[in-house]
Amino acid sequence: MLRENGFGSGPTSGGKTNGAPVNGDPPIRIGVYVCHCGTNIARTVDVERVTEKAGELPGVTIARDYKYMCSDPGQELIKEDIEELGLNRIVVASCSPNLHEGTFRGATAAGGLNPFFFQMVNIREHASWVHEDRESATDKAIDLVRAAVRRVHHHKALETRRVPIKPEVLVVGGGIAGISAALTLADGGKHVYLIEREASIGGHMAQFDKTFPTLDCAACILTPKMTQVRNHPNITLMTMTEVVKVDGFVGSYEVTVKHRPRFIDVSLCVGCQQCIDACVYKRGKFEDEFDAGLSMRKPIYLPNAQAVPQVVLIDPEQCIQFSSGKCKQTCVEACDRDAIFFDQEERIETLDVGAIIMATGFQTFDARRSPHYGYGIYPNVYTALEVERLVNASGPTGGEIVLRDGEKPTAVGIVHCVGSRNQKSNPWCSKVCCMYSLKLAHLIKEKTDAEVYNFYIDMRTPGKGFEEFYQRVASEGTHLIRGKVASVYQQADGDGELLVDVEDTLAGMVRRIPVDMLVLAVGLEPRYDAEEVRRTFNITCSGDGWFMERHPKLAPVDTFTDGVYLAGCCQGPKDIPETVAQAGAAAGQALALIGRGYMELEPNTAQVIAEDCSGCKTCIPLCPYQAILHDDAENRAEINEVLCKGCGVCVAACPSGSIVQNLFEDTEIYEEIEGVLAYA
Amino acid sequence: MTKPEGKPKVAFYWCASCGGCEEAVVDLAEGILDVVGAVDIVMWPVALDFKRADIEAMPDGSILASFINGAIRTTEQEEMASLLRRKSQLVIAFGACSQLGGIPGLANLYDREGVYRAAYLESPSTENPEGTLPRLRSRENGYDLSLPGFYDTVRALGQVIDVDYAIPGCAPHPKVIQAAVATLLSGELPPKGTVLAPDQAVCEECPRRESKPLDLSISEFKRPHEVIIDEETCLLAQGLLCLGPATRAGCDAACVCGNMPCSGCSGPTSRVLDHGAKAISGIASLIGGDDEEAIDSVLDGIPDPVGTFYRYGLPASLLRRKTLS
Amino acid sequence: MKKLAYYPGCSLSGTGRAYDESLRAVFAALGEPLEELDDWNCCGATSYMSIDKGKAYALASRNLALAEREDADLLTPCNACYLVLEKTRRHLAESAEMGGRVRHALDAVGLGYAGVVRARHPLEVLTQDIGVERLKEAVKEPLKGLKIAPYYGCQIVRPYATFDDQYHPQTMDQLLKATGAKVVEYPFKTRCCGASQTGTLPEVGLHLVYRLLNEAKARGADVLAVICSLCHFNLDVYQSKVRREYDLEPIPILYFSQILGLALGVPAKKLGIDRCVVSATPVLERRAAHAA
Amino acid sequence: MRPNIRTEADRSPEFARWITSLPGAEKIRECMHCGLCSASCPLFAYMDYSPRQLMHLGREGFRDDVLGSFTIWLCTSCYQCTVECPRQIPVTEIMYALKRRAIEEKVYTPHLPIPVLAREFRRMVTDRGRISESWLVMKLLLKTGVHRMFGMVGLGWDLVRTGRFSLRKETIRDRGDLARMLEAVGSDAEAVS
Repeated sequence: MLRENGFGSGPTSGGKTNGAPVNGDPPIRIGVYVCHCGTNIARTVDVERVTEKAGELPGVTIARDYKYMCSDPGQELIKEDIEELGLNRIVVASCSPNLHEGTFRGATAAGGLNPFFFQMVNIREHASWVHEDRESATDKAIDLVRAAVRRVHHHKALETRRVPIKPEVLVVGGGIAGISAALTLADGGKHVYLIEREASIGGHMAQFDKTFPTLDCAACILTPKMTQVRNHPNITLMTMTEVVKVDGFVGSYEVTVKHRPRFIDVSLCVGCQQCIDACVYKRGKFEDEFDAGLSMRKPIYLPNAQAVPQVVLIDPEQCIQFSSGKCKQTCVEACDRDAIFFDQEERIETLDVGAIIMATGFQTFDARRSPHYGYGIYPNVYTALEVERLVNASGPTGGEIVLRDGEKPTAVGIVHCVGSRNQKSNPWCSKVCCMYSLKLAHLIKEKTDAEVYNFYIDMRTPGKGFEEFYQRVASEGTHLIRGKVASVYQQADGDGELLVDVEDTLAGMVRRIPVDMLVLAVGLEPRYDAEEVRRTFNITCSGDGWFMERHPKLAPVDTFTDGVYLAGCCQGPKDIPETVAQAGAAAGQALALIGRGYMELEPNTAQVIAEDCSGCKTCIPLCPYQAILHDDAENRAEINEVLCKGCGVCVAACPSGSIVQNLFEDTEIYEEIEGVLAYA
Repeated sequence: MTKPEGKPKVAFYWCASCGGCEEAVVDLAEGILDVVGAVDIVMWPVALDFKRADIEAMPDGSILASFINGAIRTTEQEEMASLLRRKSQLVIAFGACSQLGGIPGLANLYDREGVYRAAYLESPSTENPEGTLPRLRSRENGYDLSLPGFYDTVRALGQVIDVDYAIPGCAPHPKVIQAAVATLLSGELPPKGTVLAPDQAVCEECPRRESKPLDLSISEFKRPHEVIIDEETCLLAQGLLCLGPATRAGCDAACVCGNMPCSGCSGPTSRVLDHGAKAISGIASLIGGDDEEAIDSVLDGIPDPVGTFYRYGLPASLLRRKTLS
Repeated sequence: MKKLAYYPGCSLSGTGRAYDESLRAVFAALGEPLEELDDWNCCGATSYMSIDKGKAYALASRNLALAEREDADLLTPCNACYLVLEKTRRHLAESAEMGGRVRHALDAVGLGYAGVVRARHPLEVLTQDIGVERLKEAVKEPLKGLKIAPYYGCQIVRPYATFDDQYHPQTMDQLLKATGAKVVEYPFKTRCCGASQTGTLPEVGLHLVYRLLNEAKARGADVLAVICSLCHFNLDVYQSKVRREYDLEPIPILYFSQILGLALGVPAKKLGIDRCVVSATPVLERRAAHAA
Repeated sequence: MRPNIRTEADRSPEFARWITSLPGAEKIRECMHCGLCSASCPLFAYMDYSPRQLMHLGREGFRDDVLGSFTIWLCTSCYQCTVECPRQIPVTEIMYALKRRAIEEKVYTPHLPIPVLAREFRRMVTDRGRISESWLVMKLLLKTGVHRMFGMVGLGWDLVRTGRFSLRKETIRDRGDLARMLEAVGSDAEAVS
């Protein structure tokens, strides 16, 4: 018992006894509902015993168990009992509140009670799923139910809050996910800020040649979308822009963005490229990022042929004007539109939006991290993205698949799962590599007549038309060898010929195969700065570093932060159609939010009891949401309920106990603790 | 409650304490005359010669109020507390020792043997070559002598008998005593369990309150003898560990006005379960420093955490002592 | 630099004698003469582990305990010994069961092992503690013109890569380069030499040896440098048998320490250069003539 | 020749349990048969079962196939497979355990030199604390077929010529201690179970 000490050692007012009514309040009548969750709970927890024990607790009028409390009849049970038995408190022992708190609050409200006269007990994740011993798991479930029953006595009627929602939406990332989401929202009549870190939108998809399994030309289907973005009256496109800070809350985010200087005025430049021709560098000298380093460009350049905006930029790290200040500035001379400004500076801007869609994408696995494949050592070992550029008609070789020495390859090996499905690098399956590897096999075969070997562990081709494509590539005579390449060895005198050792697991033998080109099907992984971005936007990452969805099945595009949605590969590997579908879903969620016009917020906020507060200011710097102000005139702290997220930091810190938090009042917490500890 | 004939009877008693509480009553100065005039004192060992038998002879409930100061450490104190409980309509825990266990309660960090060793054998001023320790019974010059039993654990009054109200402080501030007595005599009694003092923190009464910055971040705790203390500025802002924000008001921030940090003698407000824990949580939230080393060095400035945060309330706190064999 | 107790291991007093001689000479020339661990015993190697795990760990840990008594780390030139000692250190720390058994056994003979001693390879000590710069300064006779293929073998980088890269180890390369010699790109740096299989299953082992030798030749190496006496045995002693089966020019096999010794000006005799079955003398003389 | 068909009666659930209970070996169950262990194994060319197949046979409990396999004797402990395995299966350590169990249960080809080497090695270390290589090799040759010795004559002469053939019996000083220590550590329960 916590308060046996008696005098001076506990709250001296407001301490109520279990089940007893307080000054004229009606007697407490609690209904306890224990869910079987099919066999999820019932297999390990003796729900009948939990129900029986719950029925014996003070204040409990009725205790029932039911197979699926979340089902309609389950909810109906609660509603009817409230009406017929006059219940005024509801406890449901089932799964995680994350999943069904809303459901049961709804049922409580449907019965005519304030929905906050409800308490949920998680006997699935906290008992049945994590224990094996039935007896002990049942005891634990009983303890948890007792805690909730004791707590719910002290619940109060609370009201949810409504806040208006700003109609603008921010889309972060201009790949196919961001583009699709932005267009859907803009077509829905909402204003969209689309921001992109790079100089052009288009993302990874713009680098691809053909898309699987239909072999559509990626540029042909993407470029029109990019242009639409550029021309849409409802879209403000900002390239070379990054988010530095996000303040506010759902419906009212204040986003600080940083525009990096391009040294070109976007509104003046028409992309005529005369400046590039005029540059003092006669030839390209720096690796072209868009061509995955396979071609060279000048310090002033157009990001790529289809770039949107069709505007050049200057790399200050490479341009002589920036390093020496003594360039002849031939580019400036050549520009008819006087669009070049060497003195452009970084610019900060604040955007007010109601919702945010994250579409920050992925990066490919760095093949150097699998050193046995010799990437970066042997010139004819390529990543798949490099080969995408090689097969692309607008790529560095004009679509010719040639080796570094200009020769056509005669034998090409494609290694699946590079960096993926490996405990030492990325344990997950990157989902798209099997299909893109088959696509590359097809394209290489089509363009070179080379022998093509696909080395795979499992061929994963679930998707519409995918299996048929696999069949087609197999019928073209590509060698499909089930086994992972163990080592690559460039012979001493073999003209760059590579020997790969692989177990052909279907044949049960190791094969040593000479190839002159080796393509590494690098997997997808979270961007290097995903953790930093996650913090900025206050969302969560799953253990593997991808942004985490609110629920893997029922809320796959939501995050745990209201008003922030996920689209595309920032949430996990996906192919293009899936990305576009998810972008549409994210846009839909944002539209639904904005369309509602207001947001209902949980009432679990904290308040300062003004007459108790002594104005000691301890709480003020602690609030992570800057929700607490000091009222100088009254010398009191004051909490802005709209900003408060109910984290409880101020409540814990207040040295005189003058801040209380709805749903987490001291009496509620103490009763819960005593309930758990009162082992019976 | 029944009002007896004549002036209401009042008793004072003194358990394990320093005597400061008795002084506090005297400190009422001329105010004491009002009190004395209004009541009939039936016991006050420090000032008047009444015996235990006198009280025993009184009918139960015949005393209106007993003011008991000091913690309960011996069997005699427990007996007297129980006796006064029986004879009184109201029992008031008077002062920090009685309310929360007080300074004597810090002995709960040790056991009886440890206390005996320190007090009778090892303290530098002790001369006790035979190693004599207190005994319940002894024989001296043909007489049988007895001493009260000495408990292993010091308890607050409320942990021994039922207590109605408390007057906080070490010692209680005259203003608080006067207000409390006035309340009791008014006949309009507050709910049982009330601490008869303002339910806000000391900061409320502190003249330096406004000088506390909004974004205080403490990088070093200093002890009062180590620094010249500015007389105007918030003591926490000067790096002195002041428990004012976590301590009940009523004292007019007397210590702070004397340029010393609040040490927490009035205990917590009614809303706080454990004074020390709450104070730690409040003070800890002010500590600056990002890395473990910096935080360690800030905390090194608090050499005696229990003596700092539980100076007056160890027995009444949630902290439990080790099980004694 | 923490004190080092030299743990030569069994083969360095037999077939690997030249490794022992050259290591002692090199460390002496660098001003850090080696002190041998008193009464060390066989590490158990792979063979003992194949029969009895507990006894194998106990054997290895006796050496660790002896070193701990002297507050020294073990300087362990043999790859197999190095791996066994390192594996023992890790396993005893991780496995409470085995840790308990071994501590009990050590206790029975008045020894104890708290886990502070570790095995250190000469490559690690030379690159990290002594440093390539100090070695460079001490070089008296630069080996200009000598082309060397560095062969690390397996157990120094696998399964634990404690001081060098697992796929592209560099420490021996650095040391050899410091002598002024040219280090050729040798892709089989860490491939297995067949270990004891050359003895037990000659037809199996000889092919592995052939591939290693042939590759070194193909890369233009004059000599193959090794860091393990078993590797040396396989590549050197079995070379004549290999040449009987395969078409191959002879290539001398030298311990890296012999090469360092030559560069430090230690007489060839003291480095055991003449203990090679495939004589290194012609190659060394040819190089010297070229350089002159 | 053993027919290439196995019934459930050929499986030993005990063996499957034993192998997956070796430290780290529970991961065999997660094997995805990528073949990296086999393809990276320098001795693969001479194996009857590939390491990958052996792991699978073990997890399925085909005791006789596993312990009777030549593969376990070919492993030189180069640890390439262990390092490469994407599922972090400690293949080399499992090979050690299989050798120990095969020796314990005496299920290996008679005159197969590898177990003999291991046995002689153990005897020498247990007795003297150190290995005298020349003696060890001579014993090995004698016990696994004298005919091999003739093929080794040239090789032995090379060693003698270069001063690397020593007939001195190496020994440590505290042989008694060593014996007591090896006694005190007890023997492995793992191979017996």
